[in-house]
Amino acid sequence: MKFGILVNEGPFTHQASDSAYQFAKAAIAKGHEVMRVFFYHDGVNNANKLAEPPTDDRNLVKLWSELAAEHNVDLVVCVAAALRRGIKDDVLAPGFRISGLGQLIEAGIVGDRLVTFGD
Amino acid sequence: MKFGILVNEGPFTHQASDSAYQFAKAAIAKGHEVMRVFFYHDGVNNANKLAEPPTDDRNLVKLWSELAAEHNVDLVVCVAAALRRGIKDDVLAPGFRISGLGQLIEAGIVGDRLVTFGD
Amino acid sequence: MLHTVNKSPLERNTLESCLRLAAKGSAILLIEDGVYGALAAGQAAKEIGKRKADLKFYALGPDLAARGLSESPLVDGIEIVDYEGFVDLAAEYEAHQAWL
Amino acid sequence: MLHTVNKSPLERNTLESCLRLAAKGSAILLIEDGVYGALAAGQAAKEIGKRKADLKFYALGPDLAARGLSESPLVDGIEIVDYEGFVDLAAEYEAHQAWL
Amino acid sequence: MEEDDFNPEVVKRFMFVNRKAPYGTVYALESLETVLISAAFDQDVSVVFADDGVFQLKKGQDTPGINMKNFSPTFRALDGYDVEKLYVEKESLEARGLTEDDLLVDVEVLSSKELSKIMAAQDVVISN
Amino acid sequence: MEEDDFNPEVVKRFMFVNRKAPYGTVYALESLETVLISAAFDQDVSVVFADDGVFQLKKGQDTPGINMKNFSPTFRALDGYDVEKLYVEKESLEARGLTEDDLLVDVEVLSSKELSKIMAAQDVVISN
Repeated sequence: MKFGILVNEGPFTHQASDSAYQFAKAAIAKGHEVMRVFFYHDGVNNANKLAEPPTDDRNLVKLWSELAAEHNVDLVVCVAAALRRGIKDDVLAPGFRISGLGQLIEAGIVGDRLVTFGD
Repeated sequence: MKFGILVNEGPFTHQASDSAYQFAKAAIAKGHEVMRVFFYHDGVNNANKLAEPPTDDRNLVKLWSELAAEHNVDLVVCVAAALRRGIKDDVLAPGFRISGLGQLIEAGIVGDRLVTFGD
Repeated sequence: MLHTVNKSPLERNTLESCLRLAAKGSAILLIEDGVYGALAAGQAAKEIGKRKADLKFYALGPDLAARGLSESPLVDGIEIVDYEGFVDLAAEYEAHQAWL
Repeated sequence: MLHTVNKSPLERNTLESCLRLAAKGSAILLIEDGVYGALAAGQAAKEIGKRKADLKFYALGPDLAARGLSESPLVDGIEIVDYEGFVDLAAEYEAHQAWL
Repeated sequence: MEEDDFNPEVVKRFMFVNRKAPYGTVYALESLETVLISAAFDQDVSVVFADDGVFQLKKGQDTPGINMKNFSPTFRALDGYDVEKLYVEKESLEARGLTEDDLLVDVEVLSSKELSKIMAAQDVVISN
Repeated sequence: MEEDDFNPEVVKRFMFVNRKAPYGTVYALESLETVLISAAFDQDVSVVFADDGVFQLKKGQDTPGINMKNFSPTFRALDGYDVEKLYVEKESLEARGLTEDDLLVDVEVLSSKELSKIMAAQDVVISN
C-alpha cells in the first residue's frame, strides 16, 4: 500500500513528528511504500539542518534525512509555510525539498492513504 | 516600572508573539521600561532572520529587531532551546542574543513584573 | 495576581482551571482565543458568573474585534481593555500568571 | 474511517468531538497524550463506554508505556497496538482522520 | 514519484476539517490556503466547520487592532474556485450561541449525525 | 542591564506551574530545565503540578518505545538542588484516578483552596 504522511508540527515541541516517523518506519518495515511526507505549518521546521539536540536525545531532522536516503521517501516542505518561518535552501537538511501545497493534494490523490500528525 | 516578558511560542503559528509585542509596545508607550524579552521553547524561532512572511502580513522577527533598536530592549534567546531547534548565530536576526536560562530567572529577580505569553 | 487566559473554554480546560485556582481579589484578563469565554451566550458564562463577587474580569478589545465579537453581548460585568489597559493591569497586580 | 486522538480528554475537547462525529463502524486509536483517555479511572471512560457497541477502540502501547500506564487498568475492550498495529489499522480502514 | 503514476481521471472525495478558531493560531489561515490549492485538482472537495472552527466564518472580523490580516473575505471567494460544499455542524453553532445569520457565507448546516455520515464517506481527510 | 542593578540579597518567591502531560509536548521537560537553573539563584522556589501536569510525576515511565528520553528521574534529583517545595493539587490527582502512591517523588498534596492561597503569594510565576 502507498502511504502519504502529513506532519503539521515541528520537531521536539510536539510529539507529532516523532509519531509520524515511527509510523513511517513501521509502514516500511511491513513492506508498504511511504511515497511522500509533506511538512506543513510548523512542520517545516523538521527540515532545519542546524538543529542540534542534546547528544542523549533523538535528532528528528537527521532521522528524517536518513529515512529518505535509505527508503527513497520524498520529503516535501511547503514553500509558503517555510518562507513565513524562515526555512530556506540555506538551512535545508539532506533529503528535503521545498515545493508547493499541490504536492500534498497530489499525495492524497495518488496515495492509497493519507495519514496526518499534528498538535 | 520594569517589565520582563517571556515568549514561549514562535511567530505566526500562535498569537503569543504578537500579543507579547503589542504588550511591549504599549508598555513603552506608557513610559515603562521593557528590560528584557526572553524567548523560550518554540519562542526561539522569533529570532530567525530568514523569516519572510507575505508582504501583506506582519513580520514579527523584524518588528522585534526594530523594537530592540529603538528602545534598547534586550532580546534573549535561550541557548538550549535554540540549539535543539536549529536557531544559531548563522540565522540570528539583529538585536537578538543567545544566552542561558539564567537570564530568565534574572529578569524575574531584577524586574518588577514578569509577563508570560504562550500557547 | 493578574491571570490571563488565552484559549477558548470550549477547546481547552484553561479557563476552568484558572477559575478554580484564582484567589479572591485577583483579576482575570481574557486575551487571544480566550475572549470567546466572555460571550454571554457561551457555556463559560455561568462559571464566570459564580466568581464575579470574588474576581474582576476583563477582555482584550482588539482580540474581540478581530474575531467579530465587538457587538456580541458579553457576560455582565466584564470590562473591555486595550493593550495599554493590559499594561495597567499588569502594573496594578503584583504578579502575572498565564494559564497556558 | 480510522480516527486518531492525540490529546488528553481532560485538557482538550478532541476526544469528545471525535466520539460525537465518528460514524458507526469506525475505529478510534488513542495515541500520544490521547492515551490518557484510555484509563478506566478517567472521566472519559463513561463516554467511551457509550460508543463501544458502534466503534472499535485502540490505544498505542509505546505511548502508554512512556507515560507509566502499562499496568494501569484501561477501559474494558480497548485493544493495545504498537506502531505496526497502527499501520495495519491505517491500511484496513479506507481513510484516516486526525482530531487535532 | 513517476510521472505516469498521476492519473488525471481520478476524482477523490477530499474533506478539509476546521475545528480551530481564527487568529489565536495560524491553522485556520493555512488550512484555507490548502483548500484553495486543492481546487486546481478537480477533486470532490468539501470543507467542514465544527467546534471553534465555526468562528472562522463569523461576520464582522476587524483585525487592525491585533496587526494581523483579516482573511475571512477569502471564504466568500471559495465559490469562484468551485468549492461549494461548506458544511457547518449545528451542535457547534448552538453551543456558541451562533446562528446561520452570524456567518459571512452561505453554508449547509448539518446535525452531528448527518455530518458524521458525510465524513465517513471521504477518501482523504485533511485536518490541522 | 547595568551590573549594579543585580542585588544578590533579593529573595523572591518563584513558582513554576506545570499543567501539561509529559512527552506529548516538550513543555514538561523544558520547564524542568528552568527549575534546575533557578536553583542556582538562591530564590524561594516552588513547583506546582496541577491538571495533566500531575502525570509528569507518574511512576514507571518507560520511553524507549517512543524513542524519547525518560526525564522523570530528574524530579528525584530536585531535592539535591534544594528545590523542596513540590505541590500537587488534590483535585487534579483525583480526577485522574491517581493517589500519592502513584508518584515518583514526595510531594505535598494540597486542595485547590490551599494551593490557591500559595499561588496568590508569589512574586514570579513561570508557566508553559
